[in-house]
Amino acid sequence: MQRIGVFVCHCGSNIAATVDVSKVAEMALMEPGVVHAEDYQYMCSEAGQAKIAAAIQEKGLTGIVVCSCSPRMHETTFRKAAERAGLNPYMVEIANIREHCSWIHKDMEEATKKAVILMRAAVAKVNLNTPLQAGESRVTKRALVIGGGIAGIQTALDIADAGYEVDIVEKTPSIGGRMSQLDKTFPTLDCSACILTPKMVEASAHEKITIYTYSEVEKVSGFVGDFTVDIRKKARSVDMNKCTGCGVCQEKCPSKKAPSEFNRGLNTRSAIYTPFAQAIPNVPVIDREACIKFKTGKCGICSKVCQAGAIDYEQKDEIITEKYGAIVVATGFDTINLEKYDEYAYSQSKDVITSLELERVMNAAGPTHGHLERLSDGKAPKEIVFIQCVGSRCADDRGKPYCSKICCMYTAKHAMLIRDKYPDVNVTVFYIDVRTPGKNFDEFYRRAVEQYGVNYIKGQVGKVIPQPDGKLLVQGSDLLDNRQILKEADMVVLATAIEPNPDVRKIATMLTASIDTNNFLTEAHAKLRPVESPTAGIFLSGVCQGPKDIPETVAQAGAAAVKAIGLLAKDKLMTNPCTAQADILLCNGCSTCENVCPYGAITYEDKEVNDHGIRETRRVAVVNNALCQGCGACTVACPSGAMDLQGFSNRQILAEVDAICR
Amino acid sequence: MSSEKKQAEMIKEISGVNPLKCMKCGKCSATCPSYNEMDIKPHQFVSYVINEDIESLVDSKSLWKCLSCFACVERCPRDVKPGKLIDAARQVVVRQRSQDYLKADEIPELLDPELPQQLLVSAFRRYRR
Amino acid sequence: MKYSYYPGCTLRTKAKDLDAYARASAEALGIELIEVEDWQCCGGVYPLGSDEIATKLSSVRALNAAKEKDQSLVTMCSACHHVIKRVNDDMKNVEDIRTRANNYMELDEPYAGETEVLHFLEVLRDKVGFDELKKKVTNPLTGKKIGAYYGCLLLRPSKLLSFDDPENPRIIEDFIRAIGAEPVIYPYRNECCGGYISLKEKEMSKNMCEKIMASAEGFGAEMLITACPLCLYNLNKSTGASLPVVYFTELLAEALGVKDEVKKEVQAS
Amino acid sequence: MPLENKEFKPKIVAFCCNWCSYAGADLAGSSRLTYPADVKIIRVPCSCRVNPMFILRAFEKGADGVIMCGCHPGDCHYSTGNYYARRRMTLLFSMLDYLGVENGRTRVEWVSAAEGVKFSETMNSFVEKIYSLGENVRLGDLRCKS
Repeated sequence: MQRIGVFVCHCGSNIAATVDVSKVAEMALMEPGVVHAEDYQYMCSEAGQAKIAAAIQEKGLTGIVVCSCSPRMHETTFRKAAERAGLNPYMVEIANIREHCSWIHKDMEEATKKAVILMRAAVAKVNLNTPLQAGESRVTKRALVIGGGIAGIQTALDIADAGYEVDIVEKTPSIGGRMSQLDKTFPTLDCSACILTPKMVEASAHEKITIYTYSEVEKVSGFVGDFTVDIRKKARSVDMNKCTGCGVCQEKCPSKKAPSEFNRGLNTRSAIYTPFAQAIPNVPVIDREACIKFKTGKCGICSKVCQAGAIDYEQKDEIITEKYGAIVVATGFDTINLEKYDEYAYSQSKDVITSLELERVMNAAGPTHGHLERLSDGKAPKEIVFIQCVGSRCADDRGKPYCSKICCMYTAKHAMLIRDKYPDVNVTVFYIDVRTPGKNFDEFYRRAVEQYGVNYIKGQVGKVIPQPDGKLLVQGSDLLDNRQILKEADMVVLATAIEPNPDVRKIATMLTASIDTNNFLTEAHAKLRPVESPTAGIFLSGVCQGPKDIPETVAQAGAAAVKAIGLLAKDKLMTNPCTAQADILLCNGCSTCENVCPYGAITYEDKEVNDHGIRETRRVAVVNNALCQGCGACTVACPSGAMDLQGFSNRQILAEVDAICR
Repeated sequence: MSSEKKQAEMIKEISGVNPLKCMKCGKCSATCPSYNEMDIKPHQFVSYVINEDIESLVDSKSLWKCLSCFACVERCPRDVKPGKLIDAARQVVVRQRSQDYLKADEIPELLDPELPQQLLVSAFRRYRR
Repeated sequence: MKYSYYPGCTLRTKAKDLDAYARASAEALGIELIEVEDWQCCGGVYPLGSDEIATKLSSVRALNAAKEKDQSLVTMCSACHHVIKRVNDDMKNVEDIRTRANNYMELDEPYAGETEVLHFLEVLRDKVGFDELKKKVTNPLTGKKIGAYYGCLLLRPSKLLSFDDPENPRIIEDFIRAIGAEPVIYPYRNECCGGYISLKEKEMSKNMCEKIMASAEGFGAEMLITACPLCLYNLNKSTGASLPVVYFTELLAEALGVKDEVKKEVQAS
Repeated sequence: MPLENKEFKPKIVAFCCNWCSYAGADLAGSSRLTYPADVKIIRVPCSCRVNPMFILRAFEKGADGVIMCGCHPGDCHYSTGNYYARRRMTLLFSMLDYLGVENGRTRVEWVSAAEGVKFSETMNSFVEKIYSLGENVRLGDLRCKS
């Protein structure tokens, strides 16, 4: 028989305001095995933990139940406290009477009744707990960063500077990401390339960093400290070792009609290309869909003009397999498709563009060489209208429910830059709210209004109406004046909502990292563990976790690096002892468990068994504790009931069911 | 419950609209083709229901200027559907006060030989009980 | 192809031509439109109130009649289409309305939105196919620049009507291409003509229609086509730019070479 | 023996996987999204840990409804566990229905760690359903009733 102590936490008033905690403690004493029960204001505090330790020692407790917040919050805390007092940490169970009880119920009697039942279930379970010993696993001292934008580059640099090997896998032919597409950055108006390019060069030159561009993660297996990853290096059709980056092939390539991804399709590029002049690596790729040689077999001009002999039409995709201790996701974002927002006439007029497209228009390396002009006729615009919140803050399924966070600031930036360079151009911004929390952000926005005379109108636009003469009629609200406005414009710029890179879903599935309804990766704790995924060993950097501007992204990238370094610095990791165990007397050797195990943790061995005095050799299941992650799939699949899961055994769960239904 | 509160509840129930979802972006008013004819503008309509100022609403000429063209319903980013609220207010008027906006004896002079039946039927539905 | 057909009251009176051209064209295309027996007026506008039941029953009757014949229900007039399609959606998805409407109806088997509601344009697009239609055109309207006027009722609310993109539709443009003419895309094609407001507020409707006409003319349209008798009426009242406005079925009949005989019939009646 | 005068308070057991739906329930809690106290949650590592035996036992002991929540298909922390769970539950629920435990009393729902709202809405609608079905009289071990 266990000797169980029950500790009921008030959590200040978080629990005690709705649950009669002393009543819960009192009722606990009536449960089988319970020899001690008390309540205290903050069980997780040092004094609270001391009470637990004292009770363990004085009353000789063999198991404890803490009625408190979610085990996801403080299970580890209480396990450690128990361990310090000499109790096996796995003899601790938590009854979640905060998140699952006091916070969601209002009636004290009802909440107290429920808390008592949750306590009973935990006591029933702990009565059947057995001491468990955590094993150890090794840590591969190498990190993988998925995505080579500013987030990925920063994370990789920080990890590499701490002395660990890092690989960056980037899908496109160059690192640099969205930031490389930007012209200037807020709130200081630095040139984006001027601050990004040095970092790109540093990353490529760093002896600890290996960059795989034009590559994608194909398969991930293993677990924290010991991931095995397959990376597909897509065929570049150019030998990276031979290419000198002279650029002659791109100049001579006769196929120049492919839309330029880097310039958001506003102009075209050659079939053999580097996305932009400062690309790293400065080695082009052949877009086989656009290449005449690949389409018709004739051409081969690039091969003829390449003095280094680097063109290789026969190159094939290559799969490399590498081991990593930690993985950082930095997959970034894209703007949403505006198909469903054609009231803004994006698909009806070339002069309606997204803000990211405007970045390219404003950039010296962009389609208009940095001249502000209408894409339809090349004329200089006199009136420009910006529309905010296009697809952001939408409750319907057309857009996104969240605020994209960066639009208010980049629109102020665009407005300011335009007014600065072209003082005769009028700029109007239709906004719903101007949101500028951040250091020097509101000051920046106010400068756009006060110093640059940007006309901000509070109200959304209902429709953009292309006129026969090529102008755009903007029909919007002015809520402060309470009137409907019709404004003629030469260009309309849409602050288009951002969304996580669509590939992130596939990657999250491979990593078994959870993802929210907007496809942002979920953090382990919204406040206290913001750069970690709930899946151990997976870290989050940049917009893949939620909308962010550059300074926030860089800060988070550094934080993710620190978490990864913290993991890589360890030589051994404690493994989860809640693994499956086969009862070899019951096992009939059917292999069902082996087939459902996602980790290949179950093998079959011939073992000698003593079945009621009959000694014989049988083929039975054996679980490799280092590989087993404790999901329990095998326990239910096993037809003979030989498999059970430590810490979540059949008997324990049935005891909980019984306690709840009592 | 005050009668205005009751009427506000009724408008919410008939329309099936939760006016609290409104974020006051003004896209409905930016969209509305009858905007200039309305005394209470579409986005204000939502606030009036929230504030239970129903007297002003039922006296508003906006009720009879709304075309039920559903442009605001289509474009509202918050799924508030001001057009449905306006129709519900219209229903409250024609049902409860038996104050039809279209009187039977004024109809003959409104007719012309080209006028399609559809027009008369539609106007009857929107303006009368 | 056999369909139940709901003409609606205006097609029996002021818009006989919309109906007659449709029937003749359907015949030429091998589509059998079988008029629903004893159909009643749909009411012209969809009753928005969640507690409106009686006003929806005429639509339910037509829908159920089509269901009993195991046919899709084809509509011609935008307003009828709007009303019947939305009532059908209510019957399928709104439990309260379904229960109460069925209580009134006392059918052998309750109606729960089983019937597919198709506007004739959808039949042309999805069942006949515009490519097929093109092949059957004997008298292509080459060189004609035609603006499609959609109005509100076919497009919105797009989630329920699921007819086309509500802001940048293309079904009528594709139809215009199929009959050999050239579509003119202009931004006011999905703006309201004023609808029933023209009964009492003639000026309002006139202003709106003038905007529509001016926009269409500005982009080079020579005529407008519509599927709605009320839109046609309102647009014809516009006094500014005055492009001819005709029903889409008239041009369809013309392209299929069956217009003249129908015209005589309509004029004779 | 019908308990006509006693107010019906259903017993509802919810099995929640540790990684998604238990976290979703935590989020519902920290967001103060209420649902009836009749629901009691049992934490399991994965929905695939839920043995049909647990559910049968719950009904035997007098539960009026059992709901199982897991990660969305494709998002399972253990890659494939929820697929196994889904298949098992489909079979089990149709058998239970055959035995007279109506389909409304059993449910599988996918709730992610970020879906506190969905968790609360799911529990509210499930409890409402159980109230409408009333007390579960099938499969209960009569010895458990007094």
